[in-house]
Amino acid sequence: MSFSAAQWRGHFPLLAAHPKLHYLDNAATGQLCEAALDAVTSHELQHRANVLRGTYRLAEQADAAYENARRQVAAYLNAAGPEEVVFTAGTTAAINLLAHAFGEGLDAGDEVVLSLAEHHSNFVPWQMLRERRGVALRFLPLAADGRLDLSRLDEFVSQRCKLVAVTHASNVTGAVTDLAPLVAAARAVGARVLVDGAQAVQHGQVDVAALGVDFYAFSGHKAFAPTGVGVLWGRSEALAALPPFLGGGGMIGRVTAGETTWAPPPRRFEAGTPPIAQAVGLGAALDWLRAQPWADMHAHTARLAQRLMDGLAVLPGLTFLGPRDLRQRLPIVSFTLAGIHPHDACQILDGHGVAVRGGHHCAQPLMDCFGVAGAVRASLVPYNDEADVGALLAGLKDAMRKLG
Amino acid sequence: MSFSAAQWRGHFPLLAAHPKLHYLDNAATGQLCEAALDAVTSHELQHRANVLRGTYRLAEQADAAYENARRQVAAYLNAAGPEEVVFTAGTTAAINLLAHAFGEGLDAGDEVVLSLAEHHSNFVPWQMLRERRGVALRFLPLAADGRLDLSRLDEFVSQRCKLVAVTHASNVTGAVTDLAPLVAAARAVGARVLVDGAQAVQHGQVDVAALGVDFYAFSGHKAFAPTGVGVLWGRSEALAALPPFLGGGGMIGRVTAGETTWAPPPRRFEAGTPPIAQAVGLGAALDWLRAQPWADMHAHTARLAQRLMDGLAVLPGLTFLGPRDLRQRLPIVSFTLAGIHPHDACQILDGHGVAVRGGHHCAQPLMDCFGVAGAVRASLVPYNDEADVGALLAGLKDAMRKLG
Amino acid sequence: MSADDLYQQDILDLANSADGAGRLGAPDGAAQGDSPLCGDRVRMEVRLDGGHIVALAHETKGCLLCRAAAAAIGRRAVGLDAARVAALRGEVAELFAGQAAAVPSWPELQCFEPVRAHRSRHGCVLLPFDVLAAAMDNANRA
Amino acid sequence: MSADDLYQQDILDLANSADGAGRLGAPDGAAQGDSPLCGDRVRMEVRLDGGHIVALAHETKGCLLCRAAAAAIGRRAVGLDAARVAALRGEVAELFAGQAAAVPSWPELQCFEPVRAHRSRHGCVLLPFDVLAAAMDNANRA
Ligand SMILES: Cc1ncc(COP(=O)(O)O)c(C=O)c1O
Ligand SMILES: Cc1ncc(COP(=O)(O)O)c(C=O)c1O
Repeated sequence: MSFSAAQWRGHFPLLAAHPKLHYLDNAATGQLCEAALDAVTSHELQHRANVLRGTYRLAEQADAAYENARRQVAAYLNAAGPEEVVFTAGTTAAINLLAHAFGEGLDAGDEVVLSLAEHHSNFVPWQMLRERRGVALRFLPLAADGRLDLSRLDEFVSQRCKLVAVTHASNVTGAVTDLAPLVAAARAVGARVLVDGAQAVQHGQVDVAALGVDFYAFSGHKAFAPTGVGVLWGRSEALAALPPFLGGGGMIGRVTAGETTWAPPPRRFEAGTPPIAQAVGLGAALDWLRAQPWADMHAHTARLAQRLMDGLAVLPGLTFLGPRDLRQRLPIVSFTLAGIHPHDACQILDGHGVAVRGGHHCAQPLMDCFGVAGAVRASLVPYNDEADVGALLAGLKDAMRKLG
Repeated sequence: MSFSAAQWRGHFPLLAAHPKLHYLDNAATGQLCEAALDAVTSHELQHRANVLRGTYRLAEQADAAYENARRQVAAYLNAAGPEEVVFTAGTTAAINLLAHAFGEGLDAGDEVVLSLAEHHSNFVPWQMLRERRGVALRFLPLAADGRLDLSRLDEFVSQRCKLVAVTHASNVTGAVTDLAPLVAAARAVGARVLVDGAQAVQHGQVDVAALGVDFYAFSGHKAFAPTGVGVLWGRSEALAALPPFLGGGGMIGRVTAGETTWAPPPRRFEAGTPPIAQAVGLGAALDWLRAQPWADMHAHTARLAQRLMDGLAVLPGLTFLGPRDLRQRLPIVSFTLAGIHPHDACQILDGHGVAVRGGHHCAQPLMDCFGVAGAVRASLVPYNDEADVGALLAGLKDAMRKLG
Repeated sequence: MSADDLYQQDILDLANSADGAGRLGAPDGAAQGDSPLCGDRVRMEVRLDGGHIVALAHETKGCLLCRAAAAAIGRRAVGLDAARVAALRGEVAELFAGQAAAVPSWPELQCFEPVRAHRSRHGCVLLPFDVLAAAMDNANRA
Repeated sequence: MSADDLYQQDILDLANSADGAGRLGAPDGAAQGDSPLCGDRVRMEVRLDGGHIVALAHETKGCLLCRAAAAAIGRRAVGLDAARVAALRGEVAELFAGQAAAVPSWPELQCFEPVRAHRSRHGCVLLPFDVLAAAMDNANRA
């Protein structure tokens, strides 16, 4: 087998330096891969300059590096071209960009369809749009296992629907959204589709062409790349139809005290100096990821997730959130423990060197659906191994003994 | 004398690696200081985790590093406390944040006072606000030397004025704004004051308390810190009065499908995962800068700027933009050459290893005031030296010979 | 590791005592507060007489630290006025800052000392005090 | 360094010829384009007959590269239709991509070959072609 978790771990400097750390909070932030770290460092040491404005060699090298990062992102997403890639500060910034730029064209009576499984970052921007423009929000309901209930799609995606904005995978349950029927329903009424890919891109390449969606958002820091950068991908004609969101340098055609004209996409949406070195790091991370043996890696994380779920299933008082079938989910495993608060469990686990997260995971509407205030979440990526899962299970038993 | 440009240069890895580069485009982007690079790298290798959500040790260390960066910024600005420091993606993002959050409270008839010397990033966001809310923009005129003409301030800052938004120093002329009369005029009518400090912080510590302003914005990348991060400082009571701008994780109190409540500042304005490592790098850069011998450094850059201006003055057909008195300006030197386009001059200069910028410098209204389409700009910081100025002057003579 | 220090028997006992848990019939003031981190929620109800607490009840959905703090309040708060509540909150904050007075006013507060090393958990302990202050404020305004 | 290659005598001569500079009395179509980078501005005016340029004038405020490209157009464009203008723009783009045909259709285009190494300047040369295309488009619609 060409994949070894131990070897993969070696490509992540923080993990290599902390052999006893069981880092299982990957859904919050992935560790930085050396490809990204090296790309950032060498960019800063060799090609640092502002982009798209200077004509000297250093500036042209910075331009080339930045535009190359766009190509790398486009390749990872199978986008039609680099001009469809807008760099942002992160998923949240990308979704807010769209909520403003696309939202500008909406009015009272128009509808945006979300789901109750959304992260706050794909929820609050639309609530704020509702406040601003009086659009209505429709929330796709959830099945008992946290997956989207698409059985009554036609009731939710009506002729008034202008946008369907859903997560590619839940950051709590790991449930992967079945996008095909949503895209079909949106197409049938002429609505656009935004997918929040914050939890998806780090689990293998995404094919936006095959998905047939219009917009796709994700963050660098969850994909083993730097903080401070993210992407809004948009189909060319979808981006071209949007007005800019933020104003400033770089996004203009011409500025006068009277009126101002806009640059074409993607620069129209990149006001000010972009996160240059971070974009370069993201491009390098995605290029590296693209070359990994994903089939083996998926088998590895699925095996670990199964082992974890089996281990959890026998713990008394444990309630598991999310679908059980690993083909319908990512290796993100959330659960509650009767009588034990997630934070107390996490604290004990931390004493075992296990880094997991407790709380609402910025998904309070989903938590409300499950009738819980919070949960413990362990999120796996290919550098995790049996030892990580073992330490988590042992730590949980200890927590139950101490707190139960 | 405790300061040596050669030694200072040694703290900037790109410059150390490129001894023949005459980098004079510092107003666009400063080179990264090793303090910032080291801080970013060691953060990523030691403390990388998401912030303000996790309870495990690594997350607490990330929290501590991020909150420490706030303290470092607050110290550099002499702010009342770290809670007045909002991390953003840059100056442009900071100003757009304010244009939305503060702009929400404005209506037709209200006025925002800008100047014609503003960078597009402190211009276009207010034009867009004018479109959204019908507020009026008043533009402070410029004197012939590019400084703000404050002689008729009472005509511009009226009772209808709600905000005065001006640059601390022009990115084209280097002219430093005389803020005291502007602050007094704003105070007299109960208006707030935003200062665009993008060109100021890299030339020494800024004292927002002494300036008496309400908001202050700047970018990391111009202050020898990473790209992808900036700051909006706001006086506590001024920030507390503002609604959020972007929606998402981290900026909420509680989220339900119905209504959502907001976190207190600064988190209210930091939706989503912030630029953590970049903020840590910025804090380290500012801490390092704060400890530098600024009196000597100012003397050094003023001497260089004088030498440059003297050298330029004798060139035929050269027109200098901006005040001549070095006490009224930063060492940012822009000029035009009769019959030679800025880009052609820059291209020849590049052949001499001189990195300067030609164009409108994202300040087209200012260019219009000067009646030119573009200019060549050389911007100096303490790592520049006599050799840089000499190479620029020699290169210009060559350009005149070749193109004149 | 310090997680073990955190969950001493005294803090478990305090939390599980749930002293003061419940509702008052007709409170003079009430307030509710959420932890933005974990969605925990504390509700405090008070009846005051001359600014002093004469009855108090709380509903606390939270972690052990939060519940222990709420129980300490449930056990000890009767008789206090707003200034004393603020002072007690200050004592806890000082404990976390490592500047605590030798002996805390309430013996129960001592068990929060190990929380000091865990900054992300400070809010869990402080939340009930903040909600209590808000409830008294509401009562005093009413 | 390559900056010297860029400014050969032929490009200086071409730019300074300013062929075609000026205004037409009553153009069938006109367009104006700005370089977002430097604020340069090119205006092209055309008169067409059966889709072919019969008269052309331009006002070009720009760098040497931009002015040289505009002068080449001023010298050679009469007689062309929109498809030929697009093809010529394509030739320049191919020159920059390093995929140029052996001999360009206009001998003047050869002098732009050294610009290839300077990506940030490609737009300077292409701008007049884009504005010309827009002007013809406007004429054809009118
Ligand atoms: C005066 C001024 N304001 C604002 C900006 C915008 O800064 P940024 O591009 O980092 O957002 C700049 C820099 O280009 C500037 O010089
Ligand atoms: C599904 C989902 N959407 C959006 C986000 C927001 O990402 P960021 O905080 O990087 O903007 C996250 C991560 O927290 C997420 O898991």
